[in-house]
Amino acid sequence: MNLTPFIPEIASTQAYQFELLFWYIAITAGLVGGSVYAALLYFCIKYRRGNTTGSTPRILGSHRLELAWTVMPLFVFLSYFAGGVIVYNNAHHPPDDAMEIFVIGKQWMWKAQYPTGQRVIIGGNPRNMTEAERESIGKLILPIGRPVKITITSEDVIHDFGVPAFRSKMDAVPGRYTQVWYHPTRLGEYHIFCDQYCGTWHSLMVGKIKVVEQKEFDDWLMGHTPLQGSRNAVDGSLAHEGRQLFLKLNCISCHSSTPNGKAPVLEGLYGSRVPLRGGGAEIADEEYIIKSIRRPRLAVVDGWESIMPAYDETQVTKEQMDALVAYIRSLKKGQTPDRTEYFPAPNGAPTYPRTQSPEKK
Amino acid sequence: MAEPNTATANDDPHGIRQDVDNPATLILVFVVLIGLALANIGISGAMGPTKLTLPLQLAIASVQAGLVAYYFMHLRQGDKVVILTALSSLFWMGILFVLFLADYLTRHMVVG
Amino acid sequence: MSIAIEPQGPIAAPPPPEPDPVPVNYLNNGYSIWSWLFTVDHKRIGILYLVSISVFFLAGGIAAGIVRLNLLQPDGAIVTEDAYNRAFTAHGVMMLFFFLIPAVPAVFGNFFIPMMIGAKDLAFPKLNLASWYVFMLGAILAIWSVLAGGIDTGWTLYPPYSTRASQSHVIPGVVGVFISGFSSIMTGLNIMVTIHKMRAPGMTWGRLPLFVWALYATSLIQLLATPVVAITLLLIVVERMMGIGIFDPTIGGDPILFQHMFWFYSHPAVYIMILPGMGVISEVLTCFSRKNIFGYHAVAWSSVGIAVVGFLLWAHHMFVAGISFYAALLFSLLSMLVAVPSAIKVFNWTATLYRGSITFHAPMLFALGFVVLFIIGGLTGLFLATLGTDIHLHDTYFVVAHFHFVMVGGMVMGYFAGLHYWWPKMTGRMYSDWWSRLAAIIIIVGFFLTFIPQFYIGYHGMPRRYPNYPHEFQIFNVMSTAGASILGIGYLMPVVYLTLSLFYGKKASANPWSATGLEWQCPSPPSVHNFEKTPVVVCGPYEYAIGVDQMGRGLPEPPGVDDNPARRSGITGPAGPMNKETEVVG
Amino acid sequence: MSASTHSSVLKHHFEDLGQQHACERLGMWMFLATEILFFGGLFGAYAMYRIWYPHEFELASSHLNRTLATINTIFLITSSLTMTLAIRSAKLGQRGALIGNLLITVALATAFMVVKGFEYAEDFHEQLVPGPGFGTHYHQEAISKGLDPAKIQLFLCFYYVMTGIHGIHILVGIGCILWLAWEAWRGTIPPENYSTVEVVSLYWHLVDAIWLFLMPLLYLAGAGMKH
Repeated sequence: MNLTPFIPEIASTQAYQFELLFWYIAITAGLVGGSVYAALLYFCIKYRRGNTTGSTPRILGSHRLELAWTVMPLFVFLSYFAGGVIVYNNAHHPPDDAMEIFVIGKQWMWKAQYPTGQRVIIGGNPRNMTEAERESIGKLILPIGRPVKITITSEDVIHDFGVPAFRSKMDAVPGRYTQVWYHPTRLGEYHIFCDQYCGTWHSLMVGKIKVVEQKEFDDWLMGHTPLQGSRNAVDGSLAHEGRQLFLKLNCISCHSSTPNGKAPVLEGLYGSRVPLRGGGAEIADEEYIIKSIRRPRLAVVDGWESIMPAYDETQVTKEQMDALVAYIRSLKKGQTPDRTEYFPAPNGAPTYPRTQSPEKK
Repeated sequence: MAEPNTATANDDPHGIRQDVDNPATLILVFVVLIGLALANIGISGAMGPTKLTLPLQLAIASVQAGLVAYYFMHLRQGDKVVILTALSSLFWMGILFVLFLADYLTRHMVVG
Repeated sequence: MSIAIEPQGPIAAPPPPEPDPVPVNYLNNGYSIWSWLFTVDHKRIGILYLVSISVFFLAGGIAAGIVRLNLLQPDGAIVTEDAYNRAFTAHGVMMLFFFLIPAVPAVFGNFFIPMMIGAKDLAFPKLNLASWYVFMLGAILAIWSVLAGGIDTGWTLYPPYSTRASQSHVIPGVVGVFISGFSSIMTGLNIMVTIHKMRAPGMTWGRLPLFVWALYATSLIQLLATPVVAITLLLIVVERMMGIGIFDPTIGGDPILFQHMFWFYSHPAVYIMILPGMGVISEVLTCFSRKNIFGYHAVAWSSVGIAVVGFLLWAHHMFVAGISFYAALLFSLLSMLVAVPSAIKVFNWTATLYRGSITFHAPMLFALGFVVLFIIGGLTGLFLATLGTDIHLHDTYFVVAHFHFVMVGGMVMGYFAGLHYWWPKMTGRMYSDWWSRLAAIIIIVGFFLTFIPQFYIGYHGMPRRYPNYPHEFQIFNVMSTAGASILGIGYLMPVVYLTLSLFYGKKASANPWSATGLEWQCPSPPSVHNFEKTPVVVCGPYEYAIGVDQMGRGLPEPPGVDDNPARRSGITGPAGPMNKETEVVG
Repeated sequence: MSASTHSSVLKHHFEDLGQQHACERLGMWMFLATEILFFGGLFGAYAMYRIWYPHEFELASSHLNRTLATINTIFLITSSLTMTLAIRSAKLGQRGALIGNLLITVALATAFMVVKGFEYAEDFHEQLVPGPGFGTHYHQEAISKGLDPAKIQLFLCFYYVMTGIHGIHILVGIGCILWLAWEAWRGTIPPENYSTVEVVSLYWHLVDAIWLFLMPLLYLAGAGMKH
């Protein structure tokens, strides 16, 4: 961010509205304040003791003037209020088609999570992080020209997710969900600040938002482009749901990474070229994965027994299939789970030990 | 405010004895207070938690508090400033309640 | 206008040849330490408060110095993050609870309210002394918590940080603030009862000096708001001690409820801080421009209006805290309303100068500084009361700058104006005219340098309470720190010349500024019971144009443009009103 | 009425006794206004949560001991009566009756605190406390009724804080009334000084009046509820 321009970067529609309102107030208030200054200065020079006889008139006031400077400021102030309501109303009501990103504040980092499961940790003091968290440090990637809804909560104390370039700010309150939304209009990198004091490393709970082109965003979201700071760990996402299913349906007992597994390991399967029994090969895309689950005998991978049962829609619904595909898509080298009995709770609700269901108002 | 100069009795130069409470009044108020307290408990038990229970309970308690203030706390003899003070404390508590409610009753309406 | 005029000079002024036996006044009536510590004289208690809050002002100033110095570098120049967090909390707690809130009400209110309304003392002298002890007890606890390792919650003490996350000494600090709240209640109660019941004959509500009106409004807030923060702080202490409480989100509690209850007090509390300053300004501006206040009733009622409306808008501190959308609309609308009475005051003060005869002694310079800075502080407040702009500016340095413009630019300037205005009356000595004018100018200049850059970086998004910040903000933080050092020098100067005046200053006359209030009819320093006989008030407070005080007697000649008031000791002026044609306008 | 009593009662900075009494009464009422706001903050917080979680609060309230609370209500109302009678005695200059009435008031207040102590002991015994000591049977019961046990604890926080602060006020009141009785015994409360008694009684009545609201909010919220 370069401070040379007097007006800070305007990187969202809301920022533009803010600037209009800000400068409307600044100019009108400046005019009023400036004229009072001018009057003060004029009176102080004109009516200084050396310039007067020392005798003063007995002026007690004027009802007309009092009325004027009661009513006129009131109307000006009400116009500020009205303008403020318009901007605030807009800031409070995201469009229906907005992409939802979940942000959890935690001393002292932000955990952001995309609808497709990608997770990124923003800011914080690396010394206070676990190894996994440290690896996930990165930027919040947003597509340009597309509304994004951020749902915010906190795991411990109150934080505040503020993005100056978007002129946006919202507290992260434990036990509650709050919302902001952006419509980024400019490419670039912008600050994220924690604006609500939250303890020792409050000032390190900062990071960057990176606004990129839609295509670049899609590529990154698919995992095609490795942007820094995004592992395909997928807690709470569709892919995470798929992971649960993967365990629940006992896929893991054959598709395991142990040496005596009875089926191919699925790590890095997505997008790769799969040699089939009897010659030929297929690219492992969504269609291939779905086909292999619904009717596994159609295309058996070269070198493996054809032992996999078929799963029809009563066993794996369409939605579950999406989840499984998303999971398999996200499965990278070394990520096949090896234990079936434990997996962490989804990262949705605040994880206070005694927390009950969040406020359902 | 007591007006000391209106007292004429020699042994009561400040008009202090003039406005002593009538014990009969006090005991009557006391009986009413106890009656209301028991009524409150009885009615609440009989009604159980319904929508009307709380307003009714609070209405009875307010009548009780009003009696205490008016008779026991001598609001009936109090000067205007005292009454103003009592009322303004209630008014300010009203501000607190009304503006709290403005948030708490409408918070769930913000759905996005 | 009917004014009974008695042809006689101010009664209490000592005759010009000095070395007569010194009359007994409140200062030389006993020198032992006990005669101070057990005094029930409202003037001595005022002095006790003056000394204590000066110490706390210094303590808060040192904390501010640490904060500003540390911000010289983007990653912290002198202290660790933990120490920085403790420093700004100490700065906030010290300045707000132990300097700004008691500053004018407990010092000048205690000292001058009885004198201004013609009473011998406040209604409850023992309660008054108790309030000082309670205040000191609270302050000692708070200071102890700072020395024992500090509090790092910020002065706003938001849970759940303050109740479960903070590792610092929250409980003693909070209890200290809780206790000092009772002192504030006691002072407010005392002043309010005194104004209601102890006015001198003829001192009607319409003849009260505006300082008294302002203190009345202040006391109203102290009485009705402080108990709410008391219970809130108590709940915080309970929650922290027990590990469970009503703000705990894990049992369905709402941390935002704390913010509601906290700001129910703390927003009106900023009016506790600014209103007395406004009262001082009304006194000083009229005196040094030799004019009646323009629109007495408007200024008086705007004080009460601010006090009442000030209770209705606390949640504008919470627009982005997750409160209801509709509540935010309501509170923003109500916030706009409180700007109106503040604007009325500023317009009336400005109009008071019109056709005046203005001299620029130190109190007047501070008062003009108040008006100039308060205009900026007030107008920038509008950005924060407006919903659409607050969502960006909230919790940035814009808020910090706005708040300091109002509190330091407003209240501290008002405090210094009052201190310089009434110093001759309180101590019986004149301070250096030249040095005091210089100090006023240095403070105003230093102030602008300190806080104008903060508006800029706040507008660009720099959050408050950040020891580490992006590099691009460094230049402005350096400017701000440079300004703060000038400001610091400015604040130290009065300490020097006021202290020196106690020993070397010329003796002050009873009415060195030729002011009209009843307090100037007592000798300087005042006698033990203020008035030899209860004064009878015959006219309003600011009859400078006619040249009579509130008892209808003539004023002494006012100090001239180049007139050093220190050289004017003994001047008592003409006996009777100034013999001149007075033009009556409006 | 001797002039000497008069002058010893009238403080130096007041013009006359009327002014002094008016100041004292007004001062106390202003203090009561702060007390009302003090409890008002607590009531406000309670009201908001009661609106949010009505059923949890009713269930929690139904476990409190209403019998003891009823006894306590009667104690407090009676003590208000005796306190008012004490003012009457003071105004009439009946020293013995004044001391008697004050001591009865103290006795009733002490009885209130003793009953309160038994009630707390019972609550602790039954694990009706928020936090880690919260009884599992209450937890189970709430779950079986489809309610959130956490909010049962929230109510209990209010119960202990409200009755606790009220109890502290009772203790302060006992102290003040004992001091009054001592002063009356010393003979420093002639009729001219009746306002001292009145000021303390005002405080005492407020404590009583607050209890009249605590009773329905805490104890009667869940009255008549089946378990």
